[in-house]
Amino acid sequence: MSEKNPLPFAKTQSRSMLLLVVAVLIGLPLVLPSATLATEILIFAMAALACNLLLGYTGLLSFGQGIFFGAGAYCAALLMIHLQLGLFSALLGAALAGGFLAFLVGALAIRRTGIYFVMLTLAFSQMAYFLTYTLSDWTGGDNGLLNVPRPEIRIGDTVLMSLSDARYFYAFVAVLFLLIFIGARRVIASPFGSTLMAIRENETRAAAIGYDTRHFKILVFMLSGAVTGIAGALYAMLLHFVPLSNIDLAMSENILIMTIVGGTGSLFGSLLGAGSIVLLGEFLSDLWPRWLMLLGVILILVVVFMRGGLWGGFSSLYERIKGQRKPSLPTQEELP
Amino acid sequence: MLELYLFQILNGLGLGMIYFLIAVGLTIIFGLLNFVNFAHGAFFLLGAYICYTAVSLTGSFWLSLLLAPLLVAALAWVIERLLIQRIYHLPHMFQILVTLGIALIIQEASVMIWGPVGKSVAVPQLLRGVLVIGDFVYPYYRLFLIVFSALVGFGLWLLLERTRFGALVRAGSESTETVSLLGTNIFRLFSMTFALGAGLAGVAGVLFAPLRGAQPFVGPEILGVAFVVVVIGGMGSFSGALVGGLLVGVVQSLMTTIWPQGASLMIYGAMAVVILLRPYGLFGRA
Amino acid sequence: MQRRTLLKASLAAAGALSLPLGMRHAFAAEPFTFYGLKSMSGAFASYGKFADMGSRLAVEQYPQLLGRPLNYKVIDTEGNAGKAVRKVQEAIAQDGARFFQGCTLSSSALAVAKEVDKAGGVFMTPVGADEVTGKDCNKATFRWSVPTYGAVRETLVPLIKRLPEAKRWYTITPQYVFGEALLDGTKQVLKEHGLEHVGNSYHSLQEQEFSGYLTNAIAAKPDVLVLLNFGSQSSNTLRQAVNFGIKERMKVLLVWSAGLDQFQELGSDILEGVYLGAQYWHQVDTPLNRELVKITKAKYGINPTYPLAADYISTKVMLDTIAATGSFDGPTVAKAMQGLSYEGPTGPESIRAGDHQVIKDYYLLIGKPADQMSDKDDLAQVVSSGQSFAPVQDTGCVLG
Amino acid sequence: MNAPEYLLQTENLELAYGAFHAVNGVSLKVEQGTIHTVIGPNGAGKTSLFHCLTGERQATGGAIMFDGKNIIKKPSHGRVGLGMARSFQLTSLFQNLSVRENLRLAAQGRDGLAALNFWRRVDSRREHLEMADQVLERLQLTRRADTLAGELSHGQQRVLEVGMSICSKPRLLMLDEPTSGMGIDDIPIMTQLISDLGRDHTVLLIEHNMSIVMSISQRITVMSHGQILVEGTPEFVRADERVRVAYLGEAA
Repeated sequence: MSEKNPLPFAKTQSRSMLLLVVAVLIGLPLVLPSATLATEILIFAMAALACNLLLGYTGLLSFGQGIFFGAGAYCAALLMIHLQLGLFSALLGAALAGGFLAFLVGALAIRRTGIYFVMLTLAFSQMAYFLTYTLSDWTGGDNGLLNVPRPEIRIGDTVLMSLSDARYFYAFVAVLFLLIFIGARRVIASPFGSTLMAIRENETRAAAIGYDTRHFKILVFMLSGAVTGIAGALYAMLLHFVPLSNIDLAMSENILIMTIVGGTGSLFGSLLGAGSIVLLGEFLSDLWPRWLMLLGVILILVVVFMRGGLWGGFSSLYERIKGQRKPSLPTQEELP
Repeated sequence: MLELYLFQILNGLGLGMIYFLIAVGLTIIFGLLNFVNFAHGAFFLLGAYICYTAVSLTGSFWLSLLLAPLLVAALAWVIERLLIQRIYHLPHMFQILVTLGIALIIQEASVMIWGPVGKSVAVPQLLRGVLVIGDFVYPYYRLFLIVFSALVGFGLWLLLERTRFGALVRAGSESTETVSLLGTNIFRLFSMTFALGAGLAGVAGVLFAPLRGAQPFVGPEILGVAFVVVVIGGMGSFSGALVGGLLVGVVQSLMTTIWPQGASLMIYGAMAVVILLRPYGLFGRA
Repeated sequence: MQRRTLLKASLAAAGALSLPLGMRHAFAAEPFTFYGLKSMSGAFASYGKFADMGSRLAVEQYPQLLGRPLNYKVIDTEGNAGKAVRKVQEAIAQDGARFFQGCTLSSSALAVAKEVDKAGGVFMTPVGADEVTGKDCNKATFRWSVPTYGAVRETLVPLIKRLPEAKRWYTITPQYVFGEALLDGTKQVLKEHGLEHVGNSYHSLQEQEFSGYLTNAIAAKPDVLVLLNFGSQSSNTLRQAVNFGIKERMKVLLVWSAGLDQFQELGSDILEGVYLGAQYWHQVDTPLNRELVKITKAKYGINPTYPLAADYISTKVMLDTIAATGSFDGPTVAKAMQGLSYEGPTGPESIRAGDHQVIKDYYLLIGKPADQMSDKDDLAQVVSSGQSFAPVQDTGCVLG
Repeated sequence: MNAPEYLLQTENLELAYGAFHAVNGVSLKVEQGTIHTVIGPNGAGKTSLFHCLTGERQATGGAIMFDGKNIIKKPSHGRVGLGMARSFQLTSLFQNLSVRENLRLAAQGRDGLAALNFWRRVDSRREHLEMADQVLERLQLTRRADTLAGELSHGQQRVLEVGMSICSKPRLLMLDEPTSGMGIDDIPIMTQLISDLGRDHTVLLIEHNMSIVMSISQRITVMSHGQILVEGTPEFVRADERVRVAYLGEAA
C-alpha cells in the first residue's frame, strides 16, 4: 500500500500517526495540570492545523486566520445567546461564518502573490478588527461578548451529556479534534490535496498541466476558515466569553507562529506547535514576566536550526537514531 | 469648515512626511534585500529610548539625534552579521518569524532596561512654540520635522542616485549577481543597507520621541503604519514611500474631521484597494 | 510553578485531593492561597507591576490567616483577556481557588467576574468598566475604582466652579464603551450647568496620533478641552496638545488619569496647569494612606501609585474580611463585604450593598510647575475631592 | 464532424508590448500528426509566440484556432482540457514531490475542476496512476519513480519535464526548447524521445539549435523579428538563403 501511494507524506501519515494523535489526546489531560489548559491547546492546535493547510500544504502565508477565528467565536456566541441555538448548530454556524469570510478574503487575496498576498490578508485582518469593535452593540466592543453559554450535547430534548465540567468539555473538544484531524488527512490524500501541494511547489506548472489554481486556493481557504471558525467557537464556549483580542492581528500572528514552530511538513506538527507555544506561555509567564524575550529567542532558533519546526526536528532525530537516510519530508526551503 | 479641511490637509502633509521617514528604511531594506523586516518597529522604539537616555545624560536633543541612529544602526549591523545574513535566501515566512523574534527581544529588553512605564522627551528649547495662521496652529517642532524629513529624503535620494553605494544598492535590487560580478562584496553591501534601514527607523524614533515619548509596546503600531505606507507606495520604491506617506497622512488627517472612527479602517482599506488595483503599489516595480 | 508543586504534593498525599473542599482546611498546615490577577507580561506590564507590589504589601501583613499560612499566587494575565479567564478557570477547578483580586483590562475583569461568581468565590477589581458594578454585576464581584459617573462629576463640577468664565467645552473621546460612558456623563453635566458643548472628536481604539483631533479642537475655539481617553492614548494626546500650544489657548482637563506613574512619564513640563482627575493621590492625608506611603517607601523605595494603592486596599479588604468572618467560604465573605465600612487610602470608604461599588473620593488635581515641586513626585496638588455616585437603580445592577 | 486539416492554426497573431511587436502578424499552420518546429535566432519572437499559444501571455491581436475553435481568450489551464500540453524551457517540476507524483498530477490535471474533490482518495482515480506508470516506462524512469523530482540528474529532469506534458493525453504537444541546458551526451536521448512522441502526438517544437531538429521535423517554420521568414520541409529550409543570412547575421 505505502509503496503504491504516490503521496510524499505516505510514511509520516500512516496509521501509526493516528495512534500517536489518539495517545496525545488521551495523555494531555493526564499530564497537564488542568483540563482547561489541555482544551486550550487543542483549540489552538485546530486553528494551527487549519493554518497549516494553507501554509504547509498550499504555501499561502495568511495573516487572516484571526478573522476566521474571531468570526467563529462571535458567530457561535451570538447564535447561542440570541437564537438559543444548540451546540452543534452553533458550531455549524461558526464553520459557515469562518468559511464564508475565508471565501471573501481568499477570493480577493489570491489575486496577488508573494508579499502582496500577505499584506492583503493583513489589511483584511485589521479591517475585520475595526469593524468588530465598531459593531459594539453586537460584539460588546472592547469589553468583549459576555455570558456565552456552553450548551450540553443533546438530541431533540434529551440531554446526552453536560459539558459544564472542564473534563467533559475537553473530551468533546478532543473528539472533535480527532475528527477534524482525520478529515484533514483525508483532504490531503485527495486529488484536491495533492493538487494543493503541486500549487505550493510550482504554481505556474500546476496551471500549465490544467489546474485552475484559483479555485483550489479559494477552496482550501474556505476549508481552513471553516475549521478555524470551529476552533473560535470552541474557544468562546471554553471561556464563556469572546474577547475582542480573538479577532486581532496578534491572534493571526499567534496561530502562524504555532504553525511554523510546530512544523509545516505535517498535520501533527500543528498539535506540537500549539502545545509548545501555549505551554511555554503558561509555564514561563509564571516564572519570569519578561518571558516573551525567550519566545523571541526560540523563534530565531527554530528558523536557524530547525526549519522543519518541532515535527521536522523530531522526525530527523528519529531517523538518525534508526540510522536511516535523511527524512523524506519536504524541504522547507522550497516553500514560497 | 472649508478652512478646517484645508488645515487638515496641511496637517496631513506634515504627518505624511513623518510617516515617510518611518517607512523609508523598511522600503530600502525590502528593495535591495527582498527582506521583510518585522523588527522595523523595534528599531524605532530603540531609537526613541536611546534618545531619552542621551537627553537625560547630556541634555542635548541634537546630540541624541546624532547618537541614537548610529547606535541603532550599529546594533542592526551586528544582528545582520550574526543572523539576518543567514536567512536572506529563505522564504518570507521565516524572515517574518526571525524578525518577529528580534522585535520581541528588543521590546522585552527595553522593558528590562527602561521599565514598563513610558518615558517622555521634551521638545528641544529651540523649537518650542507654535506658528499661528488665523485659526490654524502648527507647532514649530512639527514644521522642523517636515523640513528635516525632507532633508533626510533628499539626502537619501542623493545617496541612492548619485553615489557608488547607491548605484550598487540599486543594481543589487535588480540582480545580486550583477553586483557580485562588479567585484563588490555583496554581503558588506547588504549589511550596510540593513544598518541604514534600521538607522532610519532609529532617526524616526528619535524625532517621534517628543510627540509620543518612548514606549516599549509601540513597535507593532509603527510597523503597521510603515507597512501600509510602503505597500501603498510600492515595496522597494523610494518615491513610493514618499507618496504613500503623504497619502496616508492626508487621509488620516482628513478622516479625523469626516469620520474619525473609520480612520484606521480607511487606511487599511486603502492599502487593500491599492494592492488589488495596482499589484505593485503606486510606484513599485514587478 | 507553585500550583503544580502543590498539586503534586497533594497527589502524593493521595486522598487529600478527593476530600470535599469544605473539609480540606481541616488540614491545618495546608496553606491558603490568595490569587492576584496581574498583567505582568504583555502590553500592560506597567500596570501589573505596581498592582502586584500593592497586593504583596497587603499579603505581608498576614503571615498566616485563620491559622493557615497565607500563600499569594500571581496569575499573569499576559494582558490577554482569554488567557486571564482560562487561568482563572484552571485555578478554580484544579486548586479550589476562590479569592481573586486584580485585572488590568476591563474585558478580563468582566469575564473573570462571571467565572468567580459561578464558583462561589470573591473577586475585587479596580478596572474602569462600569458594567462590573452595573449591568454585569454579581454577588461575588466588588469594584474599588469610582465609576465614570463620579469621575466626570468630581472633575467637571469643581472645575466649572473654578472657571466661571469657561462657557465653551470641547471633548476628545475614544470610541469604545468606556469612552462613551464618560462622554455621556460629560454632556449631562454641561447641560445641567447650561454650558455649551462645542464639539467632540471621536478617535479609534488604537489611535496614537492626535494632531488632527487637536486641529479640530482648536478650530472650535473652546475654553476648556476635556480629554476622555486614558492610558497611553491620553499621554500622547496631552503631549501633542502641549506641543500644539493648547495650554496657552484653553484649559485642559484629563478626566481619567492613571495617577503618579503616568505623571512621572509625562513630567511637569507637560502637566503644569493641566487639570487631572485621579482615583488616588499619594499626598492625600488620611491615616491609612500615611501608613501605605510609609510601608511602600520602606519596601520599594517609591511612592504608591494608583494601581499599587488600588490593589493594596482591595487585597487588604478581602483578607481583613476573611479574618473577621473567620471563614474561607466565598459567599460568607462576600456577604460580609456587602455594606462594609473601612478605613481606605482615600479616607473612610464603604462598599455599597446594592451593587458592590466602593464609595470613595475621586480627586481633581492640577499639575504643578517644576519650580514649586518639593520632590520629584510632587507633580500635582489636590484641587478638590468628593464622592458622586449614581443611585443603585440607575446602574443597571441587579444582584442575584 | 469534419476534422479540420490543421490541428493548430494562428491567424495574424500579434503580441505587442507598447510599440514593440514581439509577435507581428504570424499565421502558423500545424498539421495533424506532424512534428512541426519553430526555429529562429534569439529575439526572433518564437518564445513570445509560444507564450501566446500556451496562454501564458494574452495575445493582443489575431486568432488562435485549435481544432477549429478560437481559443485566444482561454487561460492556460483551460487549454489543457482541450487537448493541448506544454513543457517549459527552464525545467519546471514539482521538486519536492516524487517523479511518479509529478506525472500523476499531470495526468490528473486533465480532470480540471473535478480535482477539487477533497473527499475521495487519490487512489480512487486509478487511471491517473496507471498513466503515470506508463509514462514512467516510456521515459525509462521506472526505477526512479519514488525519487524526488529535484533529486534527478539534470538530463533526467529534462526528460521528466517533457514527459509530464504527455500525461494528459494531449493531441498537441508544445515543447519549448526541450534540449536547452542539456549536456551534449544527453541530447540524442531527448531527440529520440521527441521523435518517439511524434508517432502518436502532433508536436509543436520551439528550438534554437537548427541542426538537431532537421532529422526529426516534418515541417519547419523560421521566425525572424516577430514574423515568419520561411516555412517548409527541412530540406527546403536548409537550402534557403534568407535563413542562412538570418542566422549568420545574428551570429556576426
